[in-house]
Amino acid sequence: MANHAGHAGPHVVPKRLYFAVFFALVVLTWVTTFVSTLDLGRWNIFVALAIAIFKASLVVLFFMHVWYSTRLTKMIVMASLFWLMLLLFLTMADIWTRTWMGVPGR
Amino acid sequence: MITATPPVETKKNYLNQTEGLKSWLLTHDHKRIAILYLLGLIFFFAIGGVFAALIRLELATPAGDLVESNTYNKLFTMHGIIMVFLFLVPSIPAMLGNFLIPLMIGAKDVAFPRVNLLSWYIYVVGGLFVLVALLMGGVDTGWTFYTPFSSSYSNGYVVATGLGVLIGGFSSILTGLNFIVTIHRMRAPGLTWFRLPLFVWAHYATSMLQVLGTPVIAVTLFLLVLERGLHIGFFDPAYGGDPVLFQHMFWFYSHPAVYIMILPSMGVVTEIVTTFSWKKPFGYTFIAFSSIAIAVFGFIVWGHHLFVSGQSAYAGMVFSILSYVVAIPSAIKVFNWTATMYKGSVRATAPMLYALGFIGLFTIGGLTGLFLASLGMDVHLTDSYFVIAHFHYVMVGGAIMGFMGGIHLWWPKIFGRMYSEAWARVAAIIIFIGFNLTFFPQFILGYMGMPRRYHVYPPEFQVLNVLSSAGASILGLGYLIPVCYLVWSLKYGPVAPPNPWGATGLEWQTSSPPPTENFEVTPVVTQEAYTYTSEEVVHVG
Amino acid sequence: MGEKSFQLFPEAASSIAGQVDGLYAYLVLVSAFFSLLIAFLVVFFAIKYRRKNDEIPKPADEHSIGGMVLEIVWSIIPLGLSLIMFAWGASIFFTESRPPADAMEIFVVGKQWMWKVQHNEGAREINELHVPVNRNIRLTLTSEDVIHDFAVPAFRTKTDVLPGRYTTEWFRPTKVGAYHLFCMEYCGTKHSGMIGTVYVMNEADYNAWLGAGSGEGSMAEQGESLFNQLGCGTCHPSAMNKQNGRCPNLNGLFGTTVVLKDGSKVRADESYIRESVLYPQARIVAGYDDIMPTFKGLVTEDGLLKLVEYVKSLGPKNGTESSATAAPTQTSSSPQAPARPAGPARAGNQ
Amino acid sequence: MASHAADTHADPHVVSTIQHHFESADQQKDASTIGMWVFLVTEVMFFGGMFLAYFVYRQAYPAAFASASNNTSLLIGAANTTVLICSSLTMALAVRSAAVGKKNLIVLFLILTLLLGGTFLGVKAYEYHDKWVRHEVPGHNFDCRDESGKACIDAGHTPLFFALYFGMTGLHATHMIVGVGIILFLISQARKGAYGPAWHTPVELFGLYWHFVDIVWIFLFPLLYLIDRSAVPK
Repeated sequence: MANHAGHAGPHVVPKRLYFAVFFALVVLTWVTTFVSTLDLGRWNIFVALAIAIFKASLVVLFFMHVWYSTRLTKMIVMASLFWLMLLLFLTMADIWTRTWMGVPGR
Repeated sequence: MITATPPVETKKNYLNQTEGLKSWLLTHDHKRIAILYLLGLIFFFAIGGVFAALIRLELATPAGDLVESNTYNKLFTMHGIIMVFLFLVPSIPAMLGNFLIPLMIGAKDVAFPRVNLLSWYIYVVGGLFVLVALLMGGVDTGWTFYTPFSSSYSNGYVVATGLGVLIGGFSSILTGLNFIVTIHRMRAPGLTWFRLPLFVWAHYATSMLQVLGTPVIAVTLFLLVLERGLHIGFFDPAYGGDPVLFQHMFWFYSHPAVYIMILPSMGVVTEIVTTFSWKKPFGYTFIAFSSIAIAVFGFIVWGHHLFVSGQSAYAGMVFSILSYVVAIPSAIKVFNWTATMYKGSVRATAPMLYALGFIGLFTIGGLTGLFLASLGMDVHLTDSYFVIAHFHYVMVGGAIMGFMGGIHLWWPKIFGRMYSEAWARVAAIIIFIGFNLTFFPQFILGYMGMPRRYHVYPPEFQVLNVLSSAGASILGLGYLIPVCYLVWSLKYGPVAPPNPWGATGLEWQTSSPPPTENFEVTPVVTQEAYTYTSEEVVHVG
Repeated sequence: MGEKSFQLFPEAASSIAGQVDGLYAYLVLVSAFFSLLIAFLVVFFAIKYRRKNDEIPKPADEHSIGGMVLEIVWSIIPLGLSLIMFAWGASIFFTESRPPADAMEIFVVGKQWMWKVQHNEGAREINELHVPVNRNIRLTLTSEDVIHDFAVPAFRTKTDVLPGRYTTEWFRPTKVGAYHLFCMEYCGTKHSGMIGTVYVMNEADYNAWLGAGSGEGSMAEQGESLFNQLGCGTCHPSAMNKQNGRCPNLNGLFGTTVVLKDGSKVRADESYIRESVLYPQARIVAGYDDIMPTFKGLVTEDGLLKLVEYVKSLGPKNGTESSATAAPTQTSSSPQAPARPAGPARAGNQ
Repeated sequence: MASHAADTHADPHVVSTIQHHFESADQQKDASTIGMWVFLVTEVMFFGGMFLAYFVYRQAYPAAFASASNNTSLLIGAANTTVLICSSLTMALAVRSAAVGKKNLIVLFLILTLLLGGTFLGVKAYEYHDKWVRHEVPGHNFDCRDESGKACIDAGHTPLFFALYFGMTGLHATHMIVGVGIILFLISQARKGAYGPAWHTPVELFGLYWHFVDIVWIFLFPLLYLIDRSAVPK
């Protein structure tokens, strides 16, 4: 098979890998569903988000081939995450600290 | 109209390659799309300008005697929305950037020509929504659309206007996307990143802002439109919503949007200053990276619009200090432009006058931004005329001066005709004087406490307001003069040589106007940008 | 305000105004220096290095040495000057954000397009605010409709007035006189008509003015009658009713930290009381059931402020944090007097 | 590169797809791929605004969110997530089939993806209908009650949860519907044999889009369905 020399060439990943990723995703879906029924207090959301982030990483890295992609693609992915975090965390920083001063509205 | 006046040479260029309205409306040529944008921009600038004139006329007296309060509110709202979303944001990127980036990087076109045309149509559709809202009676929310006023109390056409801005935003996103890919993948052989003209660097940074910021205003306006229609509570406290969240989401885009307006203008000014100082820009890498730094830091300062909005005081402190960080790359640029002139061979042409005006006015605009980033100072100044003066210094004194300078610098390239230099200089000076007379008094008014968006104001503010209105009439005149001599030049101006200014850059190496495919032969770049040599100067006036 | 003549600088009539003006002077000096420097250099270079008509310029030489040094110098100097601006501005802001514990409280409700002011002692006014000179004044503000902004330029202070929330503003007037009060957040058609006057009076005049006010009783007293009228006292143990255990005890509640059903904690401040009346189930106190009905739509913003004042009057703690700095004179043991230096008795200011 | 040349020659689509302003097929493909990724960045930020609103209100009204979230069906949510993951797998396999030149498999996997995507949307429609019947659509006789008929906790704030639920899943479903439309086009092209190892950019780029939509759901599922399942007994 002509494996293209250029970086643009398609990367052919073994089918086994796809099935492994798929299997992991399904298992994690049911794990996160099950864990949500346990009372972990405030940790429930963190566990749920951690599993979701892990699942999303699997999809991005393998189904979307970022693992095998150019540095530019990886940078674009990182940039989108970085800016998303800026949006979420800098806004939540306001929400989280609104009661610190003990003066309403400050 | 433009195709009817080809240069005397019979040589084919992008203007006369094909004829007829259809050949323009279905064109994939980035240069023609740029002209289409120019027409839209002039149209919206004229409307926004008329509104500005009415606002200043009303404010000449303290009483509300020219228009009713409701009308006045609609005037400043539509002035802001049209000028920001339909003029300033697309102005330089979609017009000059579209025209020049492929030329500057030696490409035949942008990466996605059809997407480029699509983005113009989206811009037109967005503009039509806003125009329809305007014709139905306008909208009175202020260009910031703050909730819950916009969602529950406004008597204007919020949904139509919001959708117009939302749709227009996608045009901006597609332009930015196109430029990013174009700059990454369409550069001519040998044109490495550090050989790129600084105009291209500025546009790369701008495109980052457009791509990363605009989707957030889109979703914000989407939620606002839902809220307005269905009252679900996204932003209205009556249903549990948080209006400050709306402000966060709005300014997450709208603060970077200021850099979408000013960064391309900075790119233009860099080109003008180096061309007319006939000298390599001082600190190429610093100017290049300061553009990127502005694009990145520009995203972490938005909270300085919310110092008195009920945002937490601690968040306010973080946003305040971050705001000072973004001031540094701007300062670097100003110093570098100044240093570029040192020991240059300076020509005070019309574009150069605009660029020098930009440097002066942007310096004032930037420095007064420092006032507003300082928490204790901002509490007094925010929502006063100081803010109005500050952002007009940046957006009009900065972005529009850069736009005018760029139009003059590249006019011979775009239309193949020279304009009247004498008139152009007169206009530039009139604009500079008119601008300062309009907006400098507003700094003083602001510190005295005159609130923005006031239809009626206490009489002790009148003297300065009259000065401001007088300045506005001079400024208005200043904008009319270029319309006359530029239109005149299309038909009667001397035919422009390929490189009338003795500038460097690939765009000057092809004919004026360029052929449809931009270059006869794909250029190969072998040296850094801005390598001035003595031979080129011979045919320069 | 007073004289309607031409001015270039606003009056300074509060304790913070001098500090803000000082910072302003610094900012103006820095800005003027750099603006003039750049303007001078640009014009000077444009003239000195202008291209002569017959000149064929040589390509300029490279900037070999000095470039990097210059770049660093003109990055560091503005950064240093900026950080002073930040620190100075932040320190003023911190002062502005934290009302002194001894501040007298006044309540402001904004609505399209008027300001309604309620004094703790019961006096009410519209589009006017009367305050005594040289006293710390703390405003608690809320809006009935859209966002407004309570701004007094002569005091160099303002804050947004949000619907559904309380915000706080404080100042200490230093000069007797009448000053502009502006709504500075755009609020609709008559935004520019949402103006008023702040009258700063000397102590005696203020007391006389206050004495001529309404006889409706203090905010807390009005709050108490509303409390009973709404039937809150049938469940909540309060001043009169101490036995019922189905609802949380409001005595001594204000200013304390409440443990909620889900284990999280919340400070019982003005906002919490307000939310508990309107959305009682949003934060359920640990050990209680979600049995309280909502009073949304039954109580106005004015009424809510009165209820808050009443609950406040039941609690030993003052509204402001930093109870350590609270003057001991504030904790009154008298059952009918609210626990704050309200009332006509004025010992001046400590 | 013999197969490449042969393929290009055999298929007229391949030749016609190099546009005039590109120097080479590689440059064109590269540009399209970067363009797609940049587009996905804008999508991340677009959904990001929604997620921000979600986090802000979940922080503000935890009781209402927990109570309202318990009105969604855990089983349906988890099953539908699995369906979507399956469709991601078939999509990845479709792209792979194109890359290795198995033209019949491309069509097969695209059809499977279409069916799974359709299943997901069907289930979503069922859930929407269920919510409509139960008056859980904000702004229309809204009422939040659990199965026993007991009102939700902090019912005054539950419309916000459902507004976000419909906003986020609706936006997600809109993306799915657009995706289904594109798959139909891809299937028709693939049946004509348009895609092979040399050129299958549309399939590959659509794959990126489809996986992105999957990722959005991977976050929506725990955030909307899995709040506080233990605390509120059913």
